[in-house]
Amino acid sequence: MSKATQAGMGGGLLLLTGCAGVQSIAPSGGAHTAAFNNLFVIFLVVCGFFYLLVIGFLGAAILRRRREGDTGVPMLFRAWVALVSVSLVGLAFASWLTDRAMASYSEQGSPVRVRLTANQWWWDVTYFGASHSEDIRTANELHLPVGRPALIELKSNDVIHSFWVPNLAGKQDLIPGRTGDIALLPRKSGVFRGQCAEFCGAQHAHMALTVIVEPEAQFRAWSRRQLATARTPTTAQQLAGMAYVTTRECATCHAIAGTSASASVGPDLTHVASRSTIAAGTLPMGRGGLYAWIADPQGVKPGAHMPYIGLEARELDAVVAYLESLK
Amino acid sequence: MIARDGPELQGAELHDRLARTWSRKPGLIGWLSTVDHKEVGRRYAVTAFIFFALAGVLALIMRTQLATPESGLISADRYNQIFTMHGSTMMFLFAVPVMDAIAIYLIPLMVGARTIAFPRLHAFSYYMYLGGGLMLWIAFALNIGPDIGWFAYTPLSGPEYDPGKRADMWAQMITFTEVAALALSASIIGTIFKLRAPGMRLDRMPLFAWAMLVVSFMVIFAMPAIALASAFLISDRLVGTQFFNPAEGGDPILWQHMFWFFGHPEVYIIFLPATGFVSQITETFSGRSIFGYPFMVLALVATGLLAFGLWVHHMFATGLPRLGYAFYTAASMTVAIPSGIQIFCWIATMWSGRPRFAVPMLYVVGFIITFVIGGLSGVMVASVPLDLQMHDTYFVVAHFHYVLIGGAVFPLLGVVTYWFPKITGRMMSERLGRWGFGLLFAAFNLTFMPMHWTGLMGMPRRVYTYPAGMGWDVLNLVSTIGAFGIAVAVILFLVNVFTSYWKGEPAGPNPWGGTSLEWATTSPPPPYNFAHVPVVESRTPLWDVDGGPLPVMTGLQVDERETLMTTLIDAEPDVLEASAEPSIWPLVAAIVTAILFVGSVFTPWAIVWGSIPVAIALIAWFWPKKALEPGEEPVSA
Amino acid sequence: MRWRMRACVMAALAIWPAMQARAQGNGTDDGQWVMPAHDYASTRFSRLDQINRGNVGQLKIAFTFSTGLLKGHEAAPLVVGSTMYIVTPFPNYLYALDLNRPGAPLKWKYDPKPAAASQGVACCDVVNRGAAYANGRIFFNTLDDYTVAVDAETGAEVWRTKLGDINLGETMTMAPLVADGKVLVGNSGGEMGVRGWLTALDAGTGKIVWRAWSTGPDKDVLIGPDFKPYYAMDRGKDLGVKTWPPEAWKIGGGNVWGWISYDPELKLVYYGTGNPGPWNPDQRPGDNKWTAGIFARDVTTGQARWYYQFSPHDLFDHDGINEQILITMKVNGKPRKVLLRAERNGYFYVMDRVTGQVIAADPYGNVNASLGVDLKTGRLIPNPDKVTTQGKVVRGICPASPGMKDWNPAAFSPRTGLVYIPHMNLCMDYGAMEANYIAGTPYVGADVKMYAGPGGNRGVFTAWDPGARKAVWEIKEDLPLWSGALVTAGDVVFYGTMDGWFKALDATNGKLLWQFKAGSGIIGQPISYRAPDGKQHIAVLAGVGGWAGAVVAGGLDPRDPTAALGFAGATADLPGKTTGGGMLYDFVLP
Amino acid sequence: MILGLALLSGCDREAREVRGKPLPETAVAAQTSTLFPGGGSAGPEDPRAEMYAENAYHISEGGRLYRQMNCVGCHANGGGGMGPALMDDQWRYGGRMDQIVASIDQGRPNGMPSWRGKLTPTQMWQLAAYVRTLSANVPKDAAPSRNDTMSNIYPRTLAEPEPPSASDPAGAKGPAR
Amino acid sequence: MSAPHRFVRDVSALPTHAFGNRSLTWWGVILFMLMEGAGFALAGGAYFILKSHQGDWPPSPILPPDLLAGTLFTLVMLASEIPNTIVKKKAEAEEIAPVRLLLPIIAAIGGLLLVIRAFEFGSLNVLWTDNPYGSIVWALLVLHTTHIVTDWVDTLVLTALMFTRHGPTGKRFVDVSENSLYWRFVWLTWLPIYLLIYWVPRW
Repeated sequence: MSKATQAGMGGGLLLLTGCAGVQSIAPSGGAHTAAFNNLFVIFLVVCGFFYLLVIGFLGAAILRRRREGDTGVPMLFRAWVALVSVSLVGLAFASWLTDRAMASYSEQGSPVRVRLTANQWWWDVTYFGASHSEDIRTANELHLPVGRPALIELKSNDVIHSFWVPNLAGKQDLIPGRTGDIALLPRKSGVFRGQCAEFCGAQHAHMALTVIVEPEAQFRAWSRRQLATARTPTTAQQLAGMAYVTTRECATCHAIAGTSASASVGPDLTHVASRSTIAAGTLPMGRGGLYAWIADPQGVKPGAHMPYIGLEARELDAVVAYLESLK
Repeated sequence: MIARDGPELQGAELHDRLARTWSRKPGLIGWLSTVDHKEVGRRYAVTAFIFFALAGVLALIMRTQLATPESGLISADRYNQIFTMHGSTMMFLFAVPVMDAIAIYLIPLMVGARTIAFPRLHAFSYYMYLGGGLMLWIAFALNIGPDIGWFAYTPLSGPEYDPGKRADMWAQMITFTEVAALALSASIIGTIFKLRAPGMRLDRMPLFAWAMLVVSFMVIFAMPAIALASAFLISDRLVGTQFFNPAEGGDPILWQHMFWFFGHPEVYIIFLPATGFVSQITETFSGRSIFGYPFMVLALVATGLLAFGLWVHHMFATGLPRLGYAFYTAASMTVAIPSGIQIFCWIATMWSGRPRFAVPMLYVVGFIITFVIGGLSGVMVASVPLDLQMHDTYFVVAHFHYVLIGGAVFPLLGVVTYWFPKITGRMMSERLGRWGFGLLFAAFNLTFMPMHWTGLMGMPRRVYTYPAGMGWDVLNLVSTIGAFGIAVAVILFLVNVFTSYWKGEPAGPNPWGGTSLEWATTSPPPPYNFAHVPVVESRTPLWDVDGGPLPVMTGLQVDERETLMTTLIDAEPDVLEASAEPSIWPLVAAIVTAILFVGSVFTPWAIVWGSIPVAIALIAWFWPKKALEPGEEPVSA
Repeated sequence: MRWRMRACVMAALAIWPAMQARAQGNGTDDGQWVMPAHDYASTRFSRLDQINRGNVGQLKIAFTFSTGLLKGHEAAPLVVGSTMYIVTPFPNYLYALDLNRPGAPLKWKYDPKPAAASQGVACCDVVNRGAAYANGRIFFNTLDDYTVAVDAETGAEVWRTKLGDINLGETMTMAPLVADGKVLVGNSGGEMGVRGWLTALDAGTGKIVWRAWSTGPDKDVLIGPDFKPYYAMDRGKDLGVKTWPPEAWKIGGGNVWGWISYDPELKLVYYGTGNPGPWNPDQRPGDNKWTAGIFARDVTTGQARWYYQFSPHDLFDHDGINEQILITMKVNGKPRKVLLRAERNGYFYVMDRVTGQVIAADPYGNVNASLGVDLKTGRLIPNPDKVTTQGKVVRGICPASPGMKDWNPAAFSPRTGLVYIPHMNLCMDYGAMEANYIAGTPYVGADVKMYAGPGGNRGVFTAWDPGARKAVWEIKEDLPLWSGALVTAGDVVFYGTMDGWFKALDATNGKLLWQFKAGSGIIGQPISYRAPDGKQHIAVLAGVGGWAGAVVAGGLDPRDPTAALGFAGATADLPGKTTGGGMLYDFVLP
Repeated sequence: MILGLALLSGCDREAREVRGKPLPETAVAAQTSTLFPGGGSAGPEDPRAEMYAENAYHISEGGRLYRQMNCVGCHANGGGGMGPALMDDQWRYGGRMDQIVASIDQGRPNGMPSWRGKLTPTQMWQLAAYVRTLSANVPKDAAPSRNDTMSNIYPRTLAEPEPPSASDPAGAKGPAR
Repeated sequence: MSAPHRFVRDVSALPTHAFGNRSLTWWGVILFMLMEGAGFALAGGAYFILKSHQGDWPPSPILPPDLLAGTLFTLVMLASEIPNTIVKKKAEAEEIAPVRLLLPIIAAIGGLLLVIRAFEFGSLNVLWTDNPYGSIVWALLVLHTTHIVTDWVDTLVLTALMFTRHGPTGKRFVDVSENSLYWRFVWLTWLPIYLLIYWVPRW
């Protein structure tokens, strides 16, 4: 497939998708989607051709005036069967070649290793460092360097989920009791969005994953920041917030590195404010989002495991102020 | 002296005596006791269409919720129940039963039989089906509707993640419909194999009968898979078995294997009868026998066989070995070949015939235009790399609605229009029918065509809402508008059905000039179907006689329910067997079985104690009531 | 079979006189029992020989004493001069009995009044493993994290030092060791995400002299320039941090709740560290230093000298806290200072206690959890079929979580050269799941079901020949063995069973010579002493409990096999065989 | 009709009130003693109890919390450990829903921690509802048959235990290896 | 009324019952056997899928089922084919006396088999709640037991019927013949299940 067709294809789909496209098969952000797009075009052309043939034949049959019985039709029939069979063999072969090519992408360059554990309804993310003491734990957000493959280990803590970042690659299920894997090879910087693609219960719709593909240097800087323990609060309000978060209900589920909160039921909050969304893509990160989420999680995401706590206004202010400072 | 039909006994007297023999008893009990396949078939069809309408209303609710992003119309919990109910109802309570309904009504007529094989069994089947559907919908009304998807993947549907009885209601509905479908497939196979009119060799059978034969065998091999799987699921949930507990070494993927071993053939169980409809309509309205009959039969059989080799293509994202994937890709694509053959043969029939474009034929054209799109997008999702992107997105939603609505509902509506005069004795309105078709065709494409793009643009299935600004808003709104268009079209169709039922133009025995045997009897047919057993000499019996006298056989008893059984391949007259009388016991058996099934959702002891009344009912069902029944002539030992 | 076994015994007997046991510390046996292990070398060998194979059958009760408590009595009584001291499980009473008077009446009772809430964070019954005596004082730990010094004569409290916090799940159950003027104590709480430590207190004042953590940076662990582990796997900077995920070492266990031995010549203390927390191994990838291993430390400064990890990245809760018996024995013809350890992971280790080299590591029971110990690298070879992981039940792991042998100490007789090991034959199913750290609550993350191993007997009493590296004889016991062992110069071995039988065996061949049925199951440590009247006595505390007996002591419901962290499954029949009730039994020849 | 009746009985069981119940979430003041000098009784149960007690969703949430909040670490799957057994019929501080909630909320002196300020009242009620299923105090159809964890029953067959060597000194034998 | 007729043949002389594939009952039985056979085959497939997830089969410490009851059951079941074959032959020869003699015997054997089956459940050494091994083994055995029970009840009813005036009639002889056919299916399906339950765990 020539570069031109590829560009045309991408452009075409881009047109269709309009301005959006952070969670779409186009624009392609990685090697897998590029290969996918090529294959998709092949299928589209072949299938389109056959569709035109059928419709043409049907139209001719309807509009035909003179009827002369079966003459010539048996010949046509044999040709049709042969054409269909040959095309299918061709398509199957193209599909197989693409699949093989995709499987080889993980071997290009030194990979980033990540473990993604799905929970109802959020993503637990662990980056494996040189040693385990350099592992990074975060949630609902993947940072990936451009041009390096990412080998992602997939696990589930409860039901079956499916990992899908359409701009980067196809799906892979996360199945309890099994460890799956998927390789990504991002080729372009950008912010993409992924979403759980296997029905996983009440809040299946609110289980998104932000993927930030960035240059190597930025990725390293991000990794360094993530490895640090949480910022110490500076204002009295933040201190009060920290006191609440690390000793009260919050600490029974969440961890903040550098404090006594070390629970692992909920997302790690050490650098929560550095992430772009709250509650797996349900709300944008920010003061408003934090207020909305903490004040009434069941209103925002009914059925989520984050409970309604009933903080007093003063406590809520303090907790939000503290969490906002966890960049 | 035993009275038999023949030259001495024909005409009105024969009609009266046969009608007396074959009619059901009067009154409510008689109504409930009927074993007439036409009555049961009608009830089956009406019930199925009611479920179709209900599930359609659910679809409208879903589309309304999805019309705008972050809509708060219905809660996540309710939405999940609704999409599960929509899928389960459409698949289990509408698509399969409605095809069966039409089959049990028409297959005995098409093969020239007086009745269906195992008449009490098929009455039982209807009551089981009704019970299952009622249970599911009553549960839904009581907020115990299943919320696990029509596929009910474990462990989401298991005891830990789906509290209460919601999943059990789904799984037990499966048991009901599975019993119903299996019973019907036995009746249909029995009818096709043993009750064909003399001379109707297998290679002279109408293609719809062939389709139902293949489908019935598919049911026999596919349904046990889902029955077993749902039994495993219920026992996991009720008595703590460990089939699907990954921690103990159970396997959630086992569920998927068993489900799709049934689920993929299920698609063809719905689609193949529709191809039978298309063949019947195309033949009649093209005025020539179907082109490539042997290839059509081979295509049906091949599809039936291949359907069992494809289930893994629903599971590409689970991470099974890659080599296996290549095999399933190839197998999935292979199934396009028989479909291609069928499409070709239908168009070739039109090509070389003289097609009349009455409403049924319009639906056939609509079927070809839309189904081929669904088939070709099916070829796309058979490819592993493509499927991994498209799987569980709206692209797939678009794909299978093109296959199921384009490929099955269009032919179904066409065939209802086609056989409506046979069933009611009145024609449907051609004008309303054309409007209905046009609107349905447009609205259908308006609804589902955009979903191809919503899917490619990354919208997953089964989400109760989606964020704004993803580029999905407009497309979703268009789909919703289209969905209401479909609703209007369906309403139009129903209006047509009702007005025509009361006021339609009376139809003769053969208003369309069809050639198969159902057109040889009156419209609607008498309880005994045929006064004399017709004899068949070619694939097109009615066209052969061209309005002249139909060759028939004589000598069946008129005061007993006697049927002629013929040999398997050549349909040579062989045995005269008695057919069962009407009986209330199939209903009683169905009620006690339903109590057993519903009870076993709550306690395993229901199976033990419930089996006693079931046994009693079954014994009563089979116990001879008369002093001596037909076929019980003493044997001199 | 039989004659071959006898031949082995003969051979062992012929060779072993060459081997010397050094009962360090107390030098000659003065008939007292001043520390639970009898001596710094932890031999639990009494040189008294009045009671011997010939007359042990005539043992009679001398006196009894009820502690009034229903929990597990794991402690060894102490005998100093003419007084016997008994420390009980929570509420940790210290009783002094006057041996001069007939019936040994109560002299005084000391009640440390520990916080009742501490019972809620003691993982496996509220036990106490004993007190230690030095310089006129009795030292012991309370469940709520105090180390107490009591005047041995009057029962007056001399000092008490708070060392931990029950709100973090910390408790103290081990018996202190007094060496070099310091009281060495450690904490418990490996099931609560407690970071382990060993602390040296000044015996005179109770002030903390040094504290060596079991995880964390080198300065916390007291690792300095003197630290020279024998194996490469234990070398490196800040391994106590680097072999853990970030922050996990802070809640990583490695508690020191078992036994400490002391070599006065080398001035080294030896002790093991407990399991890493949580049990679910997936939450702590890495080797998890310095848990489940053994430290040798300079007693004066606390600086580590060497370390060896028995179970790197422990998968089964195989704590490394068992006792180490210090002897000198010939290895390849040369006498070497060694330590013997019947380790929880199922291997009997013979280690050079100067360098930390593993000389031998042989399974002394049915082991399939690992495939052996690589003597080159020192590393335990894991069995890939039995690697526990989150979300999966791994079945048939032998030995089970309590190990081949738990805390209950073995005894060594220099006369026979055999180590007498009371241990278990349990296997388990292990289902790891995510553990959630909430301070002061359990941090386990595993469902466990234990059951009898091959053969169906849950307990075994093995006489192990460390030189020949094999068992000489063994006794199968129906119930798991949870009591300590005692061996005397009369060549009699004593131990108790959980259904209350106190048994005396011939040390050379395991023949049962005498037994006595106590009122409750025995999980204590028998001792032998010379009473003021010159007669040799044997004493033991009965009172079932502990982890193994929790099903009785805690009134648990044995219908749930995962109760008591899975031990209830293996001892479900125990409530039908014994009841709780602490009672001291003291035996003497008539 | 029978169908309908069977199902109707299940309405309360099936409701999924994700926010808990709209009653004010005040502290529970259940009495836990059964001794009332001169007679008396523990008074009516807190009205919230019935909203949680036999509701499948709350029981299920309680089951999740029972593991996640480490109740399972002390009380095992009902058999107990550091804490008392919950599957037996013995309740030290009362087995009524509100009494269980009070125990969770206030803690108990012999080691039960107080969860006030650590768990929300709704969570405590859900936990209490689950705890009552352990002792089979709840109709079976509301409680899950099992969790997706290790099966909580005995391995059915073990090697037949040999008679204890107490009566069989000859049980001593040489090394098996 | 429909089109006029042309009478081509009279069938009044045809028999009113027939055996084998000429009978509709035979087809009914065959179709049910196909359905149930498919169910058994799928259960067998599930057995092997579950087996592939366990290291040991049965998973330790569970012991394989005790052989006695199952093997006895198998032997009795195989032996029952002797009267079964005879009764099928006699029914097809339409002799009432031997049928009346043998059917009670076959029914008694069925009852005996159910008694043995009860012991089989006890000898499995595992409960359905233990693990997937226990679940699938129980499922197979329960599944097969339902077939024994239904065929046994069927045989009882048929036996009773044979002693009424409905007995010595053609239709009833067909029923007896098909009942025998179904019994063959029941024991034929048992043989692979017997292997799965009792012998595969011993490999």
